[in-house]
Amino acid sequence: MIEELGTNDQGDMIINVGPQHPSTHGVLHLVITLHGETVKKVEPHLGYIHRSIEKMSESLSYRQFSYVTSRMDYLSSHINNHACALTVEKGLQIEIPGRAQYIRVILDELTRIASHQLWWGALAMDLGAFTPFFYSFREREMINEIMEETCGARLTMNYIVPGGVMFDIHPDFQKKVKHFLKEFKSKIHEYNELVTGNVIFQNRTKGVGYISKENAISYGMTGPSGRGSGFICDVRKLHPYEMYNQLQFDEITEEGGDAFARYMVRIREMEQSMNIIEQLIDNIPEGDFLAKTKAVLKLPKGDYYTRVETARGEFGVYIISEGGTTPYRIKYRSPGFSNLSALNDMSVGGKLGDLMATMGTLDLVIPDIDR
Amino acid sequence: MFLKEYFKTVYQTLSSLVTGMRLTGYYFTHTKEIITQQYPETKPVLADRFRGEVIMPHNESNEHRCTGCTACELACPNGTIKIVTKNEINAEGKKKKAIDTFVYRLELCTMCNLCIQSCPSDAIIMTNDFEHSVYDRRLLTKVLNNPGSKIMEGVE
Amino acid sequence: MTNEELKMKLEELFPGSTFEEETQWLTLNMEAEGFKPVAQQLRNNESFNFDFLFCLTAVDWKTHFSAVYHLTSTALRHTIVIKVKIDKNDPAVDTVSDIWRTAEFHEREAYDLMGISFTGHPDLRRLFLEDDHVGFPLRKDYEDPINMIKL
Amino acid sequence: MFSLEKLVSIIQAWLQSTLGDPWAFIVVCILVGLAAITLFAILGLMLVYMERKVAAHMQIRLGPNRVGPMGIFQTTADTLKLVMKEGLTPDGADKFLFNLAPFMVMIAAMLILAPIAFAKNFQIWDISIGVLYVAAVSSVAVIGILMAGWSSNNKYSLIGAMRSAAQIVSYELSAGLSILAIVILSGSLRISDIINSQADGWWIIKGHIPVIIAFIIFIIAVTAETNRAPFDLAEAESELTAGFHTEYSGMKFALFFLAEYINIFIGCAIGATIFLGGWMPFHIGNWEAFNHIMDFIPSSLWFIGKTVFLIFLIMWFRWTFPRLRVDQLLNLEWKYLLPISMVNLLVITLMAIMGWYL
Repeated sequence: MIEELGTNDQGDMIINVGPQHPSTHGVLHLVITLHGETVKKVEPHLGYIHRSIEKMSESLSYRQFSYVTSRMDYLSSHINNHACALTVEKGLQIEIPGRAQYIRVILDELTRIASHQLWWGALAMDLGAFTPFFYSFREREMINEIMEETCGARLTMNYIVPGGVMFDIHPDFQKKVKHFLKEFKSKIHEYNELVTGNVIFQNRTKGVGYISKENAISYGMTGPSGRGSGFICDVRKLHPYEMYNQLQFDEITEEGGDAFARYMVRIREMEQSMNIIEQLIDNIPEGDFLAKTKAVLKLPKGDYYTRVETARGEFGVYIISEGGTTPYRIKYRSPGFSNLSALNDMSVGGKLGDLMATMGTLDLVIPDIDR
Repeated sequence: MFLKEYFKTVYQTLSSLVTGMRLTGYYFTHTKEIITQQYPETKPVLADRFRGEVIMPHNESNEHRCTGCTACELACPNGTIKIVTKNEINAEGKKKKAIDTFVYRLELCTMCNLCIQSCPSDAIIMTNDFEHSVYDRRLLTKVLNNPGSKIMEGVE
Repeated sequence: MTNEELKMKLEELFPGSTFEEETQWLTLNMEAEGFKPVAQQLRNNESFNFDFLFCLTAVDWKTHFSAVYHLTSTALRHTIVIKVKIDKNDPAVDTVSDIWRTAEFHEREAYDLMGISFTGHPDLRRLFLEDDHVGFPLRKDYEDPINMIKL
Repeated sequence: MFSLEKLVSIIQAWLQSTLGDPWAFIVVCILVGLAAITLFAILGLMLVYMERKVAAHMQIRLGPNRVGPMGIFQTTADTLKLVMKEGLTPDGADKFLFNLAPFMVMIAAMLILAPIAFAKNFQIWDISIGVLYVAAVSSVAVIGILMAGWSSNNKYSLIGAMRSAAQIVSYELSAGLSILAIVILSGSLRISDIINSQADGWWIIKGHIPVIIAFIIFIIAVTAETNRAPFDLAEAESELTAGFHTEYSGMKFALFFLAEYINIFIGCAIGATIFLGGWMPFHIGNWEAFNHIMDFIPSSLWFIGKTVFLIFLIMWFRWTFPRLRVDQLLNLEWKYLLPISMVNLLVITLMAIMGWYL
């Protein structure tokens, strides 16, 4: 299976990074070939947290299957649930109440901010600075509290259900979100002081893990990782769902294609997400939060594909229905899986430390890759 | 020219480092910014909706609202809930279905709230209790209806 | 290009192609034999320019398999779905990993879980499961008495 | 007034009078050895505790707060745990070298303790080539690290050890050159002479900008030599899990851990001695009254205060900066620090010849 010899014919060292390694953020296993400090080949070995969610979902009803997707990309669990709900709604042609749409989009964007905050801390940790992690968690905690109040859970929410959302928002929701926006805006300069402007950080990321736009498209790199190479791929802009087409926001792209460009995309995306929330938070319409649906949902025979933009990129749910109460086949197109496939191309020729910076800026969530 | 560039780089480097150190230095000297919660002493304030565990509330006369319709059992994606029913003979001599045991396996539960949503008679609710650790896995399999409990009058 | 234009162009280039009706995107059905040239055309032809393979999956239809390719063009913004019918007894189809790099991983996944071998793939090994695993879990007839729990 | 000098001379006189010449010397040697080991243990515990508290407060946390008041016994408890743990030796390791390495690192750290003046006339060995001795012995530690990395039969350890070797060998240069700057100014290699030359003001004040530059370079070099972030490439846990001590456990790991902190202490002690006057109180030129007041603070406190300040500075670096990459690390030394310190040395030589200092 894995070469235990340690060296190959050329005298290169073969090292197992992971499955237990501090910077693989979980159970990713990379077999890397090192020539001195220079990376010659990176080969991911997956499956340490493979739960075959696609097979599981084949035996779950259309109300049940979306809770499992929270366990895929646990940092954007809301958005995953959202994608599932959208697919079912598309199949059943349910009209979602306006209030539910607003709530969904606000929560999506809050999730995106929370995910980017955690990524920011974890990236700094990959590069050897521990302190940023705690600063980012301080702000993330506020989002978690908002989620806990409204959704009843902090990470795996299962709040967005086919037809709308599970409960109405908490009475304090708007106040808390506005408070968070104010706090976070006053704290975001710390992010730049501590990490972005730091000369060591810039040297560690600029020109590291370069991928061209053509390659990024070919590898299917979406989300901030793809946009860092100038690939315009924001599903919220290209294939607007819910009410993203009525909102004013920019799609952030950087032309650099290196780790620093991907870093800047995420930092600037947090500001855009705050911008979106600000447009919505005061205008949540009154009314129902959940459309009337049948007790047992049955999707008509056919194929349904929904794409949404998670914090990591384009997430697709592909349901093939035979008309029953459970999906015949379900496929999740996870952004991390495609992003990871480019890792070898991006890190060859760099140093071992560059590999960690590249992995950090790809923002890998391993359950999302393994599913 | 070269020297000027060189010194400029050195200056920028040092100033960016000092900016970072000023921030950490600020937090070092301002102890009121500390956010640590000392958990067992100060319990976290949890939101009402926080999903910790499924329970079945009983009133003073040991009555619950569960009719044993198994809607929750069907809604559960993991087989967490198992309802055993029995036939009870009520005062008028009619046979009536009632629950015998409502088995809830906490170790399988993912707190997805689908059972609560599906319950037509609001017999089960989620509590805030999150301290579930026990020394024996068997203790996580719980029977939610109290011994000797009956269904509340008027709940169908 | 709109779906109609795409359809016309495709019929012109590949006479005899069949399309599915009433789908989200234009869906092209085809057999495994002639797939590779079509894929190359779709990528390289200026008027198609499908450069972004955003989903690749395989479906077990009990009588046959089908590989589903979701393609979009980042420049021209049109999307097409290709469903390739694959024989049940000898599930093989040409690889597209040389056309779209992301297919390398997606094909390994499909091979691992569905057992479709992609001819010409540079490194066709199991991706998630152990190399000595028997069977392909996403097939409908897969049974694993230990790990699969029937609820 | 409390003075370590008096205490020592009383003990020495008493031993001399009771035991006679050769025995008194032997007993003194044993006592000094025991004192050094005790000092090490205490320093290790204190510094680890300090590090954890400093880190915690910078990271808006409380830090250790369970074992004892303010968690002051936390490190003691940790040490007890490490002592009781099984010291594993991996199967493929070179057993002799593997077990020797932590002691090598520890001995190297202990040896540098000899010429450090903890207080006025309180020094184990006032060797005439004191500064040279420090520079020479401190580079021995790298042998222990290389030994550990090689003998572990682990690729992470090996890479870590190689990085560490490259790093220590390079940074030794600029550390040496910046020490040399003060040697030129004070005209002596002997530690006590260097301290006495600062009686009318510390070198960092007397020496103007060139000495400040030398001081900054020295601090950077010490951070690098002790393998501390942002130069902790040898143990870079996000790249190499734990670097050269990946395979160590129990007490052998504790020795590495201790040696790291002792090295920081020694590096900072040398820095405090050379640039900040060691135990010498803060004196300004001929302000007799002010100087007299300053003299009332015991010399040992002055020394410890300055050293702790430098240690804090190094901890501050660690909890603020990301880590450098290995090639950047060497670039920094060979492209920036070394040329700067060489030019700086020239300037200082000129200063010393012309007498351009206070």
